Parts: sequence; structure tokens; C-alpha cells
Amino acid sequence: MIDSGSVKQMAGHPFDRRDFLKVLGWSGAAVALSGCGNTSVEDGRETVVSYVEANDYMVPGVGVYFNSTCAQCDAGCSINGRVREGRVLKLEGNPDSAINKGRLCGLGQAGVQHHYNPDRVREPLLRNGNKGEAISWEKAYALIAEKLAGVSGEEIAFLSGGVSGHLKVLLGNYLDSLGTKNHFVYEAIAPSVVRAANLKAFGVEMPRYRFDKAQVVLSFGADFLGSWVSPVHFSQQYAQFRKGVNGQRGVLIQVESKMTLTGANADRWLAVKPGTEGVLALGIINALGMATGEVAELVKGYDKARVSRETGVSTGQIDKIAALLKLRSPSLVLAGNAAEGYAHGSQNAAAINLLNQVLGNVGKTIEAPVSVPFPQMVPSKGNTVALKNMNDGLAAGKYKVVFNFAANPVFTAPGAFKFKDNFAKAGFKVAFAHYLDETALQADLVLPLDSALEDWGTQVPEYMTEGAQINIQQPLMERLHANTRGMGDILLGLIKQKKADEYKGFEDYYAYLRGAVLQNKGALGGGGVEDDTFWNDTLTQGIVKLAGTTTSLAAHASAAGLVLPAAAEADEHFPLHLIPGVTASLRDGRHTNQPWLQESPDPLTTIVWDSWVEIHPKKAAELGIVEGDIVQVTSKTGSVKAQVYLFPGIHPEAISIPVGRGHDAMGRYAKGYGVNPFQIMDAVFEAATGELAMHETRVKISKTGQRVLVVKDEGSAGALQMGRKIAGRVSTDQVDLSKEV
Amino acid sequence: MKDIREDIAWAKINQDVMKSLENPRKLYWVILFLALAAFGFGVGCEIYQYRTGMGVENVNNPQVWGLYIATFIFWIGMSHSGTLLSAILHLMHADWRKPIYRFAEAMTTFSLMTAGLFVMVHIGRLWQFYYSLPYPNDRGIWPNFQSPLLWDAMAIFTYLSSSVLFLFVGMIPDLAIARDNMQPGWRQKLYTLLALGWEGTDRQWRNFRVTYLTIACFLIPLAVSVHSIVASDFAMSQQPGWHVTSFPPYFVAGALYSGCAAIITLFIILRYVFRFETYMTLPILKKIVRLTFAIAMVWTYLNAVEFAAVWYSHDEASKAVLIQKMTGTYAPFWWGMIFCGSVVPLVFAFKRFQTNIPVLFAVSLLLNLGMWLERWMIVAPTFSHGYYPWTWDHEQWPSLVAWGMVFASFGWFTLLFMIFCKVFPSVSMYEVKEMVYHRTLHLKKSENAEQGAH
Amino acid sequence: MYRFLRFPILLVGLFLAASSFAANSSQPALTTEDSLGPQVQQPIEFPHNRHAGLKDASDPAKGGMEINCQYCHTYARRSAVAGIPPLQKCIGCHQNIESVRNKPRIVELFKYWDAKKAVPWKKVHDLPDFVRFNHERHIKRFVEQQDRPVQEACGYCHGDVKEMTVARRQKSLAMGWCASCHEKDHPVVAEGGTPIAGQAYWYSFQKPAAAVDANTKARGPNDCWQCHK
Amino acid sequence: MSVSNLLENWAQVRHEHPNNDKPHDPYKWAMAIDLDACTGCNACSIACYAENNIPVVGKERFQHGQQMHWMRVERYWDEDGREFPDQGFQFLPMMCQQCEAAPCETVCPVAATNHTADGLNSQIYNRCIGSRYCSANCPFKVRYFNWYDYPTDEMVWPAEMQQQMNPDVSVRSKGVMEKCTFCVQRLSAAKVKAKGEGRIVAEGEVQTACQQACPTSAISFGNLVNPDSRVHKQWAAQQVELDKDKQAKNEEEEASELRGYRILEELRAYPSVMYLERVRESAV
Repeated sequence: MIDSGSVKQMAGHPFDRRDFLKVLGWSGAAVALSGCGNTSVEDGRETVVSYVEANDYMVPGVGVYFNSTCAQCDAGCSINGRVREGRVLKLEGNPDSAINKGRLCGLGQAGVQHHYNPDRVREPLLRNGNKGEAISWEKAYALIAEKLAGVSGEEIAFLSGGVSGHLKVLLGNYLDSLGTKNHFVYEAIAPSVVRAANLKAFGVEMPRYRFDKAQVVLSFGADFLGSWVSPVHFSQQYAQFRKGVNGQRGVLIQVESKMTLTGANADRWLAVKPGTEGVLALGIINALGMATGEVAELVKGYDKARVSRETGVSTGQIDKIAALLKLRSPSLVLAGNAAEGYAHGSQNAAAINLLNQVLGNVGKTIEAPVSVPFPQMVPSKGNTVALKNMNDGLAAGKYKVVFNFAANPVFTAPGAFKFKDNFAKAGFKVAFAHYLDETALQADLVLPLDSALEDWGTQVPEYMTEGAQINIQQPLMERLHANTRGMGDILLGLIKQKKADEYKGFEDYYAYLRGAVLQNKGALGGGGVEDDTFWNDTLTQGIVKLAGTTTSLAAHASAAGLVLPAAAEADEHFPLHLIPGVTASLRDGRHTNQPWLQESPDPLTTIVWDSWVEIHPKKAAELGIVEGDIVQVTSKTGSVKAQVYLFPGIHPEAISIPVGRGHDAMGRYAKGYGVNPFQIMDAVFEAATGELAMHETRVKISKTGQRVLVVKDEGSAGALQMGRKIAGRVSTDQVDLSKEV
Repeated sequence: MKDIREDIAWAKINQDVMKSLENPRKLYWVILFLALAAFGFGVGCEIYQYRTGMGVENVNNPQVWGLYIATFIFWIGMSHSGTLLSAILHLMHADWRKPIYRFAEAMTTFSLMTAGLFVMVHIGRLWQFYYSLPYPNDRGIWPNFQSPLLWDAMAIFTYLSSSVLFLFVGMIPDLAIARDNMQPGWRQKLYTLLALGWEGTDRQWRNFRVTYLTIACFLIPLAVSVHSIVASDFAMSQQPGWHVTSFPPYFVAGALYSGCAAIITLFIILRYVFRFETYMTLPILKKIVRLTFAIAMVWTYLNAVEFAAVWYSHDEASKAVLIQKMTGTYAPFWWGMIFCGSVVPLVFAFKRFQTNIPVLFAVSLLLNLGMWLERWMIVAPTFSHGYYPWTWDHEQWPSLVAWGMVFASFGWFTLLFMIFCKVFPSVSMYEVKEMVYHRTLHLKKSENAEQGAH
Repeated sequence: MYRFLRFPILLVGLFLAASSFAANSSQPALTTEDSLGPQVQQPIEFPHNRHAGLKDASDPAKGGMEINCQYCHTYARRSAVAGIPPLQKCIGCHQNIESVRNKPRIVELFKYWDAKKAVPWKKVHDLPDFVRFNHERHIKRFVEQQDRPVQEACGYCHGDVKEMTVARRQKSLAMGWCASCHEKDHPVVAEGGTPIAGQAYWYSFQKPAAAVDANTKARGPNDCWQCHK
Repeated sequence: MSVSNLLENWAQVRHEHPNNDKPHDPYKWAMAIDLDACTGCNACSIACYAENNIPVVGKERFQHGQQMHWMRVERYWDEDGREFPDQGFQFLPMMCQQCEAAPCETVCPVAATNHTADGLNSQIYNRCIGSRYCSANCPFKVRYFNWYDYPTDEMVWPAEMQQQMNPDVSVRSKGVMEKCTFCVQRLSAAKVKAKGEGRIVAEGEVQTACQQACPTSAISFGNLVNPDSRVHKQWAAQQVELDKDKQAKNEEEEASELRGYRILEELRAYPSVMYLERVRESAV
């Protein structure tokens, strides 16, 4: 990069650097704004920005880059933030990270809008009727202490999103000090069932997938290019997979009922009847004819005709896929959201893993993962069982004090949970929040958090790539609002209420973090290096790379206990499956208030700023629905109204509404845009794991008679090129890729 | 039927025309007030637009031009008939133009001024308009002489100044009459100043004739070129539906057409408002109507030529635009244009309608509507159906502000025109006298001939 | 007599008046012409003449100290923007100069320092925000590659600063003024300087001359994006 | 400044199309976008918003078609009566193609858009008077007009968010046209650096924001004149020549097995962006 040379210069001066991060007299906005105006030259009016003291590397007009970690999702991409005159301007990927290798997705790019968001909470707020009253931090801490006094550990609950690294350690210690075991780690969208199935089949929850080594990828609804596990990393591997070796390009086949971004990039996209992914997997095993023993026994019944009938995939197609999988090896078979989202999700995933094993992919494209040698820092993985458990507790009125951090259950809990009502039953609710989201609005005390670009921290990604790594998060800018605090600092403050002696050595979380890292210097690869040097190097790199420990991989997927239920009978009253669409940029809706994400068109429908109901054109014609009709989507739990978009990439028996929009809080960019399909989700659970089966909600739709203009990027020609050669396409037999650069 | 009665006394001509400067019918004030109100509304719209941004026109990124450009071409087109009547027919010694060319020429001037306003209204940064003027400046750069838009600006400016000059020169003898007949006051001073000391001497008349003729000769190619250049704004671009060779003549024909239609409208209004029945006679009207009919047919023919050219070419994109015009979003307007422009003028073919004032009034308004639609149909469909399908047909319907501005332009034009007619003689007195004289001569000649036959 | 001339004379007069006004007001300021910009009121009246001015041989207490511009304005050679030296820089010298310590301006300076507040200097050379002027590039070109004296190179745009107290804008800094320099044929390398490979590329659209020597001349870059952002 | 400027240099202003007497030298910035690698994820587009101070216009204005995305990701599928788009979609990132003979340049009345020596199509915001003729004449419709005064709009850029603005890029007020610049501010900085060191900008030294963000490295950008650049190699391997409106490889009798092409090449705008066709497996 242009001025990256300065990064090296900065290395030795972390403390000076803090000075540097001070916003340098901010007249920039005014200056920039008057640009293009009539007259903007006003000699002698404007003040020149200057330093009082400056180090050699502090040069006005020259950007400096700092490494940190992206906090927009859990994938753990390392970022490289451009800082100029004390303001962070743009985030790039850190080329040294094995995870994202200098790349960054749209969601990550929008991280600066999380930081600069005008709707951030700026003061601790105490509920006073329907209003939040700004109070001081001292008062807030005192209040928490007061509320916790005399409350037993059983009566305290802490709900959080996935946490890792030192924050997890500190949080654990705090909960210990409160004597509570009620830490509910909740992620609304997480591959929990797949993790469980993987554990069963391979002995690990999340093996390392090698797309780059695979010749064929057969994905059952895993949106690995969009939102699944570590999309930026997978995208890079995907690029290699497409290039292939010797011009032998990798082939992607995607099986799902609603097209995802990954499905849109497939060579063959197969719309299966919702929930029959497992059947197709067994059908392919059968067609391969490679299985022996009990597996062969199991798949015997899954002849092509039956599979074709149940899944809706033609027999010819099954043959082709089987032939291709036989011909090109190794391959990789994935189970994703779509496969796991049913009551028999575990079975689906097991069948898919079985296919992997039959194809002999285990050990070739499915490798043993590595993890950091510090089990206490390994991420605690969120799931929906946690939410259910907590909800049950809340419903029973068990909790007197409830904490909420990095999760928005009021928004993301299925409507059937009635979470909001149950939440109200808790005695005293504390929310650590960046914004006043739905959950924070229900809280009694809201503690404002530093943005991810202001805070210190460490992060350990769940999905590691080459070797293990601990990611460093560090401020790229001084606090934008004086009265926000880092989560670590708050926890430290709270823990000091209980164990003042143990933690008195740590002035703040920064000191804690530094101490903790330096304590393990040896294990972190800094043996023999001076403390300051090691710490500075660590901060400069933004990543600690470790050898890591490798868990061994087993291949013991078996046919035992694998029973796939017959395809569900159509429900007369609720004939359609509701598939919650997970988009790459909005995920579970925690970033919906970042305007770039709102205005970035959904890749598949090109819709912006709003929710929509995807319906197959055939089904729509049957129902007399056209694009832009407002329809009412009703489930057993509730109903929402949204505009229709006719979309051929969906099974006619299903409709899809994207999640993430439909906030009624979270500020100007989120509130009031779209609908929230979580609201109408039934509480159906996966049989084996107890996870919420997200795809099991059945709905009916009815026209409301209203019609709107769908706000989208595509024009009236829609997806057509009208005979003009705009986006070209060739098939592999017409092209010679071997000579390409 | 004769164009004018031969028994009108010269003094009466003076008197009648001078009267129009004093006390028109009440309708005059009604029109003036309506025009002022419409113009005022437009000023409000412009202020709002100037402060808020061009977005209030409700145009968007592929469709960057909207009603303003369409209406701009409409007004430019309107200006052509004045030149047609005053210059071309002057050269052709068509006597019947004499009572009506003055207001036609005024119409030219004012519609050009209106068109000019639209250029201003249209550009995004009105306050930087001077960037497009070629003058030595401290930036050291020039406008882009390659841009048809710049040619356009220059052509319009030249045409406007020549038209003003032509209007003024043609008015000098009448201004002298007005000077001599006017009560002392600001008006008399104005006429005195403008009459340039006209005494009516032979020498003055001789110079006057030569000057007038020269400007007329100069003006004709200018008029043709102006609209050809406006056409090249489109034809010189690369867009389907615009990149058409026949555009310049098509534009010129359309211009003459709309101008004639406007003349019919104004003829009828002036005739009533200023009590000009004696001078603006029905036979003259009939001649204009026939002229208009001929031009309408030429325009229809050129339309057909354009379609045929597009159809036979292998340019798929242009074809798609044409099909889109006929069948797409804009179909009602496009068919409206065909109806108003090609079907409605067929009424003129019937003799009994050629002098039927209510019918003519209605038809002339329809023709104008058709010609306005034509301009809109040139501008809009290409934007909504260009080379790049992804950007087709984004929602775009002109906003209230845009419509307001269009209506206001009619107000502004009417305002200028009405004020002109009240301040200056809108019927050329000296030329009507000539006409009457010619008529008398003609009568005498035929009488002599008759007598000779006996 | 000649009454008919009144109106034309009026018109011609108006036209002449308007055009002479236009011609006058848009007269480009050329490189040679100096026009003083507004007198800028600075928080501390900084004496450039004392710092950068020529030494007075007879009385060292009077004349200037011939300090190199770049001694204080260090950013200019490293960044697009010249910036203003940090307060530290002033103090660095002045804390050791006891003789002027009690002068009002120095007292004022130390007040800022004690409060750790930056001095709110006013911009003297303010370019519009859509203009990208690169100090570093010009210093590289003239001072480093062509060996021109620093004060001369800075003076191209900033005027004779060593004669001023508080700096004033002396050049018009209008676009035409900038271009008037970029449009001139300049030597590419200094007399006796070493031609730098490919140097001729930079100053011209032309293909590089076979050999670049002291006589090679070329123009400054003149595409719009060179300076506009 | 002067008439001499007009007379002497005028021809040069429009003389930047590559031709024999004046090839691009030492730079010709160009791109190659591999549609087979592009997944349509929109990272490029958002990176562009971040880098170039592009306003977020909001739902209502988006509905009116007034969005400002310099880089838009288009999505196509075959609508040939098939029930499902079973070969997936085709994505296409579309931005200013930096045409060599750009239709927009000739029509601007004030010469606010010009060709630069290194083959870019420059847009000078402060010169623009907003006639929108350039956009009207752009075949790709990749020029975006500031319909409103976004910098002063509280919804678009509240005070906090203004701090994110890139100071190297002008903030556009109402009434001016804007478009993709190939991140000229980055090019400029890299050129200045190289110039100071008496060399030309090396391959990989400068990246555009979209290229840098792209998770699949579908976008390559660089100096077409430099034979070491990836872009040069790609163009050469695909036999796409900058100054042709019909590529020789397409004239041959046998169908070319190369997938490089330029969009609407036949209009003779000579775009600087080459696309590589998306590939689909024929075996499934």
C-alpha cells in the first residue's frame, strides 16, 4: 500500500501512538464539504490543523495503517485500518492473516459505520419509565452492585453472543465470582447441528475444509461464499478451486430449496423439496455404487426413482452427479443451513457426512482442524438451545438479574418464544450495547460500549486455516464519545466489585490484556524477547501465529441410526415452507443500521432497504401474485406483511423472507425498514440436538390488495440481457483455461 | 374572398393599431394575470429546485434529461414560424403575411428566450453557468468546442440576437408612427428613442429596405441551422433512437409545424383581444391553415422515414427503442403524438373547417400538444431503453416541480408576448398600408383590364 | 440631426462597458505579477523575516538568520500538505534563547505550550478542496533533482517570504496561474545534473527523447486529474 | 492561458486515444475482471463507497433511481422457459469503463471530463455545470449525478459519519456528475512516490479499492503498458487488443477458446476493462 511504510515506523511506539490516535483538530469535514462549492478559498479564515508535539512519523496528510481484527462477524478476519489525522477512514484486509489474506468482505468494510454510527449509545442509561436517563458510570456500577447484593448465582443469567479470547476468560471469571453458571451463549444463526453431526462423524465439530484441493464441491445448502462460517477465506479457496489444476476447473453443485449466493455461483443448482437433502445424499451414495456393508444396506432403498420422486431432482441429474463425483476426486460435500434447519437436520447432516466418507474425502479435502493451545480462550460457540433454556428460565421467572451482551434476542428469538414478554419478567436487566436495539430498549440499565475500532481485545476464530492464530483487536482511533467503555473495562470494573484484590494490579483492560499476553509470551512464540518488544511486535502484526494443537480426525460416519423421515405431508392450512434467508451482509440483523449494508443491493434480488418475500414465478402465477404485491405471510405463530419478489431460484413449495431487517429500534438506518421473519417463526426443534429448526415453519400467504414498487437496482429488463452481450458465459467444453494467466 | 379590404383608410389603420396599445378587451388582462400567476409558480419551483437540487425534477441516473430538455426543444421549435413568416415569405413576396408577421416574429423572440431559460433551469449548477461561455478567464481553459451543447448555446444566442434585430428593424417605421401619435409620456420617449429618428425620407426607406432584406436573408439559414444543431444534440450522440441521420430535417419540419400551429392559436387570440378582425382576416387564416397542413404532412412523412430507416437498419438497439415507444411505458404518449401530429391536422383538409375559428383554435392547441409530446418522445424513451438493459425503465415520472416549470414557461412566454403586444404595434401598420395599396393597384389593374375588354 | 444614433450609441456603450469590465475582472494573473492577498491576522505575529531573512553583516541582532524553510516546514518534503510545524518545534529553540524570552510574542507562545494547546494559525495559502497540490513533488523536482535554492523553489508559489513578517499570499494561485508554469518548456535536469532515467516521461506526453541532457525541455503534467481530485 | 493555449494544445486534448504516433507511455491503467471468479458478493461496491465518499441516498431516492453506486454488481440469469436458473446466475461488476474514445468526453460543454495521459477518463467535479450530457451519451450508464446536496443531508452524512470521509477525494455537492475514477487518488499517490524515486509504478504497488477488497481476486488492475503486469498478461493471453473494435480472434473461422471480451465493443468506445466470461461445467 501507498504509505504502509509508516506501519513499521510506528512499531516501537504504542504509547505515542495513542497520542497519534487523537483526532487532530477536526475541521476536515467542513473543508471537505465546501468542496465543489462556489468559493471555498478563504485565506485567513480557516485554521490550520497542527500538533503541539509530534513524532517523526506523524506527518499531516499521510495515512498510517494499523492492524486489528474485524468484529463484524466471528470469522476473525484481520484488518488493516487506514488512519489519517487521527480518524480511521477505511478498513482493508491484513495481508498477513491466513484467514483473509488482505481481503475483506462488504460487511467488514462497513465496520467503520459501526464505529461512526450516529445512533450509538453515548451515556449509561437508566430506565425511568419509558425513557433512559443518563447516569454516571460510578452510579451504574453501584447500581449493579446493589442489585446483585443478596442474589444467588442461580438467579443471575448472562446472555451473550459468541465470545472468545481474553474477554471470554474475564467473563468466565466474573460469572464465577457471581457464583452463577447461567451463561447462555446464543447465536441466532450458527451451524450448531452440523457441528454436532461433524463431531459424530469426524470427531471434531468443524474440520478444516479444503475447497482448493477439491475437484468437485457438492454443497447441501452451505452458503460458504456468503455467510457460512468463514466466507472470505472460503471465497479465496473457491477462487483457487475454480482455477483448478492444469485448467481442470473445479465444479460446484449446490443443492438447496432457496438459492443462496453460493447457489448462484454453482455450475448446477438443484432445487430440492425442502428437507429432502439427506434423501438426495443417500440417493447419490446409491448411484455411486461405491458403498459397502451397512452403508450399502442403508442406501439400497434409495434408488433413483424414489429419490427423484421425493426430492424433485431428475434421475438423469443424479446419474450425472454420481458420474462426475466418481470421475473427479477428491471432492468435498458440505452440509449447511438448509440441510440442518429441519427437525431431522442431524439426520440430513449425517447422511451428507456419510457421502463424504464414501467418497473418501475425509483426510483429503476434510482435514483436521487446529486450535489454540489455550482452551480457555477457544470461542464459546453460540447456539439456539441456549436461548431456549434461558427463555424457559425467564418464563418461569427464575432470574432476578439478567445481563445481555452481543446478542439481540428480543429481535432474533422466534415469535413462538414470546421472548420479549418473558424478558420483562426478569428483575433487573442490564444490557451492554452499542445501540439501543430491541433488547437494550427492554433493559433497565444500558451500558454504552466502545466500538470495535476503539476497544482492546483478543479474538480467537473458531475456524482456523494454516496454523492457529490469536487475533489482536486494538483501537484505531480515540474514543468518539467520551463516555463509552470497552466491554473488557466494564467487566474488569464489575469483577473488581467482587474480587478487588485479585484484579487490583490491572488499571484497565489494556493492562490486563498486556499482562495476560506477556505472561504467556513463551507459548505465544516470544520466548526470549523483551516484553516491550514482543508486545509492540504483537500489536504491529495484529496477529499472533501459533503452531496450534491439531485434533485428530476420524472417519467414523456410519449408517447406524440414520433414519430419514418420509417427506412431510403438505399441511393443508399452511402449505408453504418458510425459509429464512440469511444474507451475507445482514446476517442476523445486528449490523442493519450500517447504511452501506442497507443500500448495498441483495446480490440475488438486488433489493435494497427493505424485506421481500421470494416466490417462484410459477407459484406466484398460481396464486395470482405479481411483483410488488404486498402479501400477508401467516404462520401458526403470527404474520407479517411484505412485498413480493418473483424469484426463480426457489422451490415452488417454499417462500423465503430474509432475516436481519424489520427492526423497530436501532436508530435511523434500521428502524422501520422491512419486516422481521423471526417474529413468525414456530418453535420447532431439531430432534437430536434440540436446536431450533429454522426451516420448519409452515406458512400460508394471502394478497392484501396493496402493491408497491419494489426498490431494487435491476431495471425493467430484470435479469435479461436482451440479446446484448453484457455478461458472457461459456461452457467448459468451449473454452481452454490452461493458457490463462 | 380577399385577404384585406381595399377601402381601409390609412389613417384608420393607424388608429386601429394604435388603439391596440391603449385599450384591449378585458380578456387581455385575464390572460396577463394567468400568465403572471403561472410564471410566479415557476419562479417558486425554480427557487426550490435551485436550493434542493435537481432531484426534485424526479429524473434519475440513467434518465438524466427530462421534461426540461423536451420543453426546451419545443420552444426552440416554436421560434421557427416567425422566421418562416417574416423572412421566407418576405422573400417570396407573399403579401398576406403582412398583418401577421409582426406578432409571429415576436413569438420567435420570446419563445427563444423561453427556451434559453430551460437551458438554465436544466443545468445542475446554474451558478457556474459562465463556465460554458468562451471568454478569457483566469482558469486558462475554454469550453469544449466539440460539444453539440456548446454549438447549441451559440446558435441559439446568435439566432436570438438576429431575431431581436430583425424584429426591431422591421418595426422602425411603425415606431415612428407610434411616436408621432402618442401622447407625451414615457411611451413616447421610448418610441422616440427606438424610432432612431425615422422621418420616412426616401433615403431612409431605401436603406431600410436593403437592411431588412439583408437580415431576412441572413436569418433563414440561421433558423434552419439552429434547429439542425438542436437535432445534433441528439443525432451526434451515440444513443439508440437518437443517432439518426434524418434528425436535422425532421427537427426543422417539426419546428415549422409547431410554430405554425402556435401562430394559428395566437392569431385567433390576438384577433379577438385587440379587435384586429379587419386586418387578421379569415382568408389569411385560411392560408396559414393550408400551410400548416402541408408542413404537417411533411412532418408525418419524415416520421415515417425515420421509422423505416430504423426498421431497415440492422441496429437492434434502435429498433428496440422504437418498439418500446410504441408498446412500452410511453406508448400512450407516443400514440398521442401520432394522433395529434398526423391525424388531427387532417381536419385542415376540409374547406369548411379552414375558417371555423372554434375548430381551428381547438385543433391548433392539439397540434401544439402533439408537438410537445413529440419532443418528449424523442428525449425520454431513449433513456429508458438505451444500450444497457440493466438500467432500463427505472421509475421516472416528472414531478410536480417539473410540470410546474413547464406550465410556467407558457406563462412566461405569454407574459412577454402580451406585454409586447400592448407596448408595440403587433400589426405592421406600414406594411398593411402597402398591402392595401397593392390591393388597390390590383383592383385598378383589373378594372382597367375589364374596361379595356369592353 | 443624428438623433437616430442615440440608441445604437447607448447599446455600443453598454457593450463596451460590459466587455471591458469582463476583460478587466478576468485578467489572468501571470507568474510575474505579484498581488498581495489579504492581510491575515495571526494569533502570534510570526516574523518570517527574522527567521529566514538574510543576515545583516554589520549587526547580527538586526537582520535575519537565514534558516532554511525546511527546517521548520518539514512536512513539505514528505507529504502533499506542508502543514504547520508543531509547537514543539518553536519551543525546541526558544527555550534556549533567553534573550527574547520576555518578548510579548514569545510569552504568548509559551502560554500555548504550557496549556499544551496548538496555536490556531490561520491559513494563508488556502487552495480549494478539490485541488490536490503536492508539496513533496515540487520540492523533489526543484530542490532535490534540479538543485534550486530552497527559498527560490518555495518562492515560486509563496513569494519572497523572507521579506515578510506574517506570511501573505503573493501569487494568485488561480488555475491559469498554475497552468502558466506547467505549460512552459522547462529543462528536465539541472545544468550538469545527472539525467534520471525516464525523466522525460514525466513532463510531457511525448515519447522520451533518445537522450536526456541538460538541454532537454519538457512541460509539466497538464491533465486535469493531476491537480483536481 | 490564452488563445495560444486554445490553438496550440487543442488538438492534444482529444489526442489521447492510443495510436501510432502517441502510444500510452509509461502508463495505461486497465482492468480485467474474471466473471468466473466473481461471486457477486458486493464487497467491491461497499469498498468503493468507503474509499470514494459515495453518499448513501436512502430508500426513497433509490426508488427514484437516484442511487450513486459507482460500482454496481449486476445479476443475470437465463430466462428461457426453464423452471429454475439451474446453472446459477451471472454476476457482473459494472463501473466506468474508462473508454479510450469515450462518448462522454466529447459532448461535455465545459470539458469537465477529459482523457488523461495514462488512459483514464477524468471527471473534474468543480468544472462540471451539470448538463448531464455525458451520462446521456454513456452506453454503459455508469455516470451518477448528484441530484441532491448529499453532504449537507443529515440522513446521508450525519456529523459523526463525516469523519469517515476520505480527505483525498472531493466530496461532491449537488449538481455535479461523478463516476468511478479507478481510485485516481491512489494512482496519484503511487505515481508521486515513484516519480520521486525516478522510476515508474511497479506492478502490485497500487490497488483500486474494489480490487483490494475482492475476496476471490476476480479484479486485476494495473498498467497495461507494463509487460510484467498481470493485466497486461491477461489481455495478451486473451488476445484482446485495446485499440480494436473487433478482435482478430473473433474473426477467425474457428470459435475462439478464449473468454476475454469487452462490453459493447462494437460501439468503438474502446473500453479499458476486459471481462472474462463466466464458465459453466458442461458435464453436469
